[in-house]
Amino acid sequence: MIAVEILQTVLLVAVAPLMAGFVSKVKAGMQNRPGSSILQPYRDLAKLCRKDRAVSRSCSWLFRLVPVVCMASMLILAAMTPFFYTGVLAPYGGLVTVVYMFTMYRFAMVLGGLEGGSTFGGMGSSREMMMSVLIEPSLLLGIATLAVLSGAGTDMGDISETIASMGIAAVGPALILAACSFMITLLAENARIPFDNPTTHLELTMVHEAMILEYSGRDLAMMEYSSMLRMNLFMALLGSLFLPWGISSTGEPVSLLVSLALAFVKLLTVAFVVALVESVLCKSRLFKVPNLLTVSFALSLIAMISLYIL
Amino acid sequence: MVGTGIDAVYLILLFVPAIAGMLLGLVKASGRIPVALCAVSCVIGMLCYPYHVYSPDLAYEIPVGSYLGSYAVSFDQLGSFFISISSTVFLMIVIHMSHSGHGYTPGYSGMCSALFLSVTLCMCAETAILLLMAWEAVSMVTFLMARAGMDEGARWRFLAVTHIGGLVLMAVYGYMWVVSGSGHLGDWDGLGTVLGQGTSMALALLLFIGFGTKLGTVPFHAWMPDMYAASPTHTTALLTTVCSNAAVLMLFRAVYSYIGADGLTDIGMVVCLLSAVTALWGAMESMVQTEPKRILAYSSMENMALVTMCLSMGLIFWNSSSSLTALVTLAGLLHALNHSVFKSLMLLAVDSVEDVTGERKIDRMGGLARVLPALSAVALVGVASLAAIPPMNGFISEWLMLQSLIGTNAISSDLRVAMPLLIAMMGVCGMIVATSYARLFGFMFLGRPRSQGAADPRPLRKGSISPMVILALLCIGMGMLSYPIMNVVSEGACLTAGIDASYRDGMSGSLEPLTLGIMILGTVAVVYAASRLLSRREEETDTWGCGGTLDERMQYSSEGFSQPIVRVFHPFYGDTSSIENGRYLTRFQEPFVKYIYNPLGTAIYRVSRQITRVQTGNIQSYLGYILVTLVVALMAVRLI
Amino acid sequence: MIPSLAVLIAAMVVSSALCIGLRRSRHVSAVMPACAFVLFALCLWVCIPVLRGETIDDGLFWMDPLSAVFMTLVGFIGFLASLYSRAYIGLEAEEGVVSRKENGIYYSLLIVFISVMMLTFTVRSMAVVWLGIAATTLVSTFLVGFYSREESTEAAWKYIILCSVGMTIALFGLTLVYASTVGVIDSDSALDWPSLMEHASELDPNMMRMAMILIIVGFGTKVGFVPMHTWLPDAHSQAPSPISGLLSAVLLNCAMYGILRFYGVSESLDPGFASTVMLVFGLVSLGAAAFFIVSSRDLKRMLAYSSIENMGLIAIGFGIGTPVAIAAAILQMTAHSVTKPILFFSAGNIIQSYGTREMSRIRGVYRSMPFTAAAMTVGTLSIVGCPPFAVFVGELSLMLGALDAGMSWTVAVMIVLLAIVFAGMARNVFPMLSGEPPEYARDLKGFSRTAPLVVLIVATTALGLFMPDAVVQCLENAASSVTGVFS
Amino acid sequence: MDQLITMNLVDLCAVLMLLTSVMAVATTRMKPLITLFSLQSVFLAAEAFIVAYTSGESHIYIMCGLTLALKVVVMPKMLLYIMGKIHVDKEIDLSIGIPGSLLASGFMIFVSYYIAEPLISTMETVERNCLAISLSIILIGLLMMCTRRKAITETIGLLMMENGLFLGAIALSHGMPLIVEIAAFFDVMVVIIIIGIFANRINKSFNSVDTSFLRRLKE
Repeated sequence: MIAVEILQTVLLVAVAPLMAGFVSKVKAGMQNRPGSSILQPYRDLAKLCRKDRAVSRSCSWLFRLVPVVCMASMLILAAMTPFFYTGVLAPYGGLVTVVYMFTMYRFAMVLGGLEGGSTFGGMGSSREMMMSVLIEPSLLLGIATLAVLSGAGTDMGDISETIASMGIAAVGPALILAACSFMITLLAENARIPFDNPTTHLELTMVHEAMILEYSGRDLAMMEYSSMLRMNLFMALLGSLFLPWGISSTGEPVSLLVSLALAFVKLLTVAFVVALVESVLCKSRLFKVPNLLTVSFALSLIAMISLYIL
Repeated sequence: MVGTGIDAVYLILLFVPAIAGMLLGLVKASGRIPVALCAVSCVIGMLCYPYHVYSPDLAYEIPVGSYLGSYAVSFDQLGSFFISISSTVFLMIVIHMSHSGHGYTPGYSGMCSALFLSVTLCMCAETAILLLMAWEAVSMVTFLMARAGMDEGARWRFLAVTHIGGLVLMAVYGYMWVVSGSGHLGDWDGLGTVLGQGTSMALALLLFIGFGTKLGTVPFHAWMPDMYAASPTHTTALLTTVCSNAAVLMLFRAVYSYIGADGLTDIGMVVCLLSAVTALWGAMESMVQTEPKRILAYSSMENMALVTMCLSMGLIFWNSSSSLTALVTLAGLLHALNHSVFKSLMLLAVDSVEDVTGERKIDRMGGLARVLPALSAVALVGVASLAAIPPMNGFISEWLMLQSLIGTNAISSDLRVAMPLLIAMMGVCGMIVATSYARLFGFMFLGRPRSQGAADPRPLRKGSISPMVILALLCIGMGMLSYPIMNVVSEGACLTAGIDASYRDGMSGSLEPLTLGIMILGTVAVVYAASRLLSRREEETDTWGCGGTLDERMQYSSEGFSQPIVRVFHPFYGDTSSIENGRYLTRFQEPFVKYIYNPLGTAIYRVSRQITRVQTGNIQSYLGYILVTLVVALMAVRLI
Repeated sequence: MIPSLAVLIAAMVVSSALCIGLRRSRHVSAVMPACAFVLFALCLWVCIPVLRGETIDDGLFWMDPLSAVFMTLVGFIGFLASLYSRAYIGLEAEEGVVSRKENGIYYSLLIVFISVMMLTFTVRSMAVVWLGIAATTLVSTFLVGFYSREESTEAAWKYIILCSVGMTIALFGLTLVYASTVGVIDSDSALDWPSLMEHASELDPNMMRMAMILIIVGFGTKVGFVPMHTWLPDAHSQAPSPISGLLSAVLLNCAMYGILRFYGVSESLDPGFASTVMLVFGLVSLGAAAFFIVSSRDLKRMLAYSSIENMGLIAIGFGIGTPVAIAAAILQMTAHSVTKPILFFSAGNIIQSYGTREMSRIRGVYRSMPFTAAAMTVGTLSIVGCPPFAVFVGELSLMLGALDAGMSWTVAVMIVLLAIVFAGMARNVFPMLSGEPPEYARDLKGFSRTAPLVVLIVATTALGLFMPDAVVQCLENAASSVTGVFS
Repeated sequence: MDQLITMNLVDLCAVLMLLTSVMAVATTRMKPLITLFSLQSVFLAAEAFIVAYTSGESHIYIMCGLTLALKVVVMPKMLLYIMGKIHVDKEIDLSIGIPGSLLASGFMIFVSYYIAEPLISTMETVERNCLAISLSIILIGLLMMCTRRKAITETIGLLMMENGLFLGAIALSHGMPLIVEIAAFFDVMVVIIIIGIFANRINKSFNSVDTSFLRRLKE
């Protein structure tokens, strides 16, 4: 079944820019403007790879290492996430390792931001860290809820398999609350609208973009690609862990095809929801963000406690 | 009993050089002999665990004992492994010390061997008198080693708090000594049944408080930051790594094997809560410090709080599922060991940076990565393992802790409702600490130099980088090869505490650290190679400054970096910000010092002023005291 | 008469006469330490066999292991004090503070003082013991009032008045004991300790209780139990440092010896009474002394309060009453006698070099007088009970004794008070050692200034670290002879 | 029958001694204080003579002789000589006034009776109720030392305590062994000599014997 796992990872990596393009297309549709084509992200990345890069004098060797580390961590995560088949290419450590890989990604980006000594880099890093301090607990509690709900520990393949096999019985308050909290975390992590505007160019409001301001050429390509991949992975996780019905655990081609189709449908719906939220809401003030994130933390806390009380 | 000849040879090689180093240091012998002797002892100490595998029951009793029993040492699996790791760390610090530019006096290096001696004795003492003596000697030697520091108050506050902790431990060990009837720690197992529920709970709490003074649990942590900042960096490194290891090992043995952990659930909960508060407080305070050594002081406080939290959770899980207890105690002990490795690496790096730039505060550093790439690479490894980034050893113990917390659905007791709060606490704590380390590394090595010292630093001293490189490799090694280490530590812990289950079936998820590590490093290498295939043209420009040229003052300052988090957690910080001669200053008043230490100090002083009024100086009142005492005593006798 | 005892007493008389005779000449400052050393050697010759268990019992003299322990301490510290005073008073003589005549008087008084203290422990009858203690008071009054300043006259005056009142109360206690033995023991050997111990059970209990109270309050004034301690800080701070070292190390033990003898009798008559009284006085002394130390400003007064604190600890040891605790108390007493002179002698050096006793005005001793600062650090760390010194072992065994007797509350109180003592002591002493020394501070060196300190530091470390079985056996004998178990 | 007479005589002497010590507490001038002290010593000697006569213990006669010689004749003369040399003013300033000290001494007598009550019931010697009186004389002596400011009065207070002590010794057990008596006696003498020396030094430095000047050594 290695072939299926490799296919799954390759698929996840390849689809990422498509999803980004799809989200911007839906947003454009919502604002009834034509918007760029779905494949535009691929073209941007290709263009960036060909351009040469400008490196500031006050940057050190770390500046060149950060994009590589970000890209590598996201690729490994892609190998760890079940998309349409429960078996994964790198089953070494469950959801807890996933969270810590995200921390690794964020840590590298913050150091990248502090390079070059520009004001915006420092500002982006400090705001990013503030938000991640509030995201981490709800992320961990979400994982704990899944582990306790499925009773299968933190290995992602087993979780999606057991929840799928539990069918409707799994759809209790715990799972729904955890899914909502995970959705908010998804928005916050990937710097979507209520928390940070991904398409903005006004440095004072940027969080995620400010950190990669210094990068150019193929480094910027790698950074862009890894953030798209992160977005895609979050959506895939939401799909395969919180709504895993239909994911195939046996290897026969028939169930694989069905679960592939289902997985894509789930991915598109989540992307549509993200785009919908982005066009409806506007970016909230930086120190309003903690209130929103505390909502997500409360949701996941209640989700976990409800498992024990109910 | 002295084992075979080789045992005796090993013991002699382990202890005699340290004793010689100490005596030479005291008699102010010049040159590097005391340092060399101390290094020899450390090397032998490193071989402790392998030697334990070779001859398991190594024990020895010195014929001439003290009034309260003989001096005996015995090495069990857990103790010898702890000694090996601590001696490795000790060796690295000593090597760095000998190469560092501080020019320490022979007395100082004599003290180093004395500290090695007392810490090793703490870990392998067989009789209570030797244990107590070694423990007090540790704090005394650290006190003397801090002499070269600037701030006097910090030093004696450290000695006062740790001595009070020592007195509490003397009472607890004395009580167990009296109850068990013999001075040998060997036959102190399971005193809980003899002591009864109430007293064993009281003893366990006192133990946590006694050792809490050294590990920095919340009410007793006030001495830590000042002591770390004031004393020479090598003393701080030894204090936070080697002495904390000894404290954790003694705490584990005392609670789990002497008292026996059954029936201590409530104490477990209380200490768990206390350590959670300590961890949060340590993390939050490390965010706002401006000196690297103070940041690392609060981070030690946070790490040690996680260790005590694990040990106290072991008490909660004890009667419900022994496999979870095995897992959580393994997590605690392994975290203590990992902490000693990466914390010593960071402190040595900080010392080199301070030596090279001559600056003390992070706001005056910056841009060193460009000038000293090797030092910054090593420091990056340290910071990564501190922040629990996957391939490093910090990640492994955090992973184990989270696993044990998540696995709590297996336990039946009603305390498991509190588990989600603990998970959340660990999440917040982990991320704040990661932020403060990113801030530490970022403001020391990245960006543009903020002072003349940072702009053109002196060249790094020859040979002072090698111990740090070894420690960095150790961090990565212990991270990737942690599987065998986990087995050894857990087996030793189960042996000592009498847990019969294996930690493996307590884990609700699988982790192969080796393959994970190889995959991460492999992928990074592959991606790096792939990226080099693309266009390699590179152009040198200035940092983007919206058109204007940026000078170093326009970079983010360290207060600015931590300002969002301070605003989010404002009620806890007690911060007051003010504008003074053009600079925006935020001052932090440590609430514990304000509400506990200062009132306590003034109360004692006021009471003593009242009592000394007895000494009026006039002989009539003195004679009056005698008359009153005589009459009262006679009446008392007559009435009773 | 046992030859060794006879030689010792003869040596005492000869050396006293010699020193008094030579008091005018310059050599007295060399002769006197030699005589003290001879006395110490002879005292060892007498005490070693007694320490091993056999008692000397003939005519006027009677010695058992307890008195042997005290006597050895007197000999040892007496010799070291006289060696140190050679340097201390020598410097004062050079500076003209002490004239040639006073120098002579000092040394003759010192040799008489040591001899009288030694004799107190050899006699059989408790009345003569009382007389010995009274005699030591008289001799030491002149030593306390040695300087002609007003303060030392005032200190001597208070010392003589308060101690005489204490001795009178103790004498009345003795009369009551004698009265209670009227029907039981024939009159001429009524107050002899061995006979008292034999007939202890037949004595009249009410009379003995009242007698015991009077004796504890009377001798307690000399020991320095808190309500009656008021003379102690004044006397110790005004006396010359070697003398205050001797006073607090050994004279307090002398008075405690008087209490211990009757403690044994009372414990075998109605066990529990005398020990409770001792426990009460011990705790009160420990508590008050702890707070005195925290707020004291004068260096030697603080050391005097720490003597009160240690005497409180020893009284608690006897207050517990079990054989283990009594052995621990005797060990603590020995440890205190060996450790306290280190502090007083190094304090003497500091005061002579800095010219002031005000702790807030003494800074930078580590830089100006390295050896004295090292001795002061060792002394302070050992007196507050840090290992590997003897007081740590003493305090730990006291705690074990208390826990063994089930007095966990006493241990808790002890810990809190010891912590306050530690904080107070550290707060006062360590700032003195560091910082910048004033320019007038000069380093005082010399054999007779450093030798006693080195010998004492080695003694306290050895006593703390290693206790060969022979020494442990001596302690056990001494402890059992307090309650007369085996004699 | 003579048992009864001796008991009465002994009690008479003891009560007279108590009376003198109460009066000493009440005097305001130095000279009557010294005469009262010598009077008390005379009664002590009489007491000793009676006890010696009835119990036939020969060594108490020596005690009686010593008391007469030293305490009645030598000691007052010495005190007067010291007072003359130091030309101390005759006035004794009491710190709590005459009524206060009298009340206090009454309380002391009550306390000593209350304390001695269980002991007296068990004793069989004829002078058993002297114990309470001797204890009260000691306590009153101590009270006197507490409330007087002059150095000389403190000495006299101490001597009165000694008298009470010897009364107790003689009354309770027909006197202690001889060597003890003599030893105690000489000790008192030496104490008085030393106090004289220091009183002289205090006078030289403070040119007054008022101990209220001695306030320098305090915390």
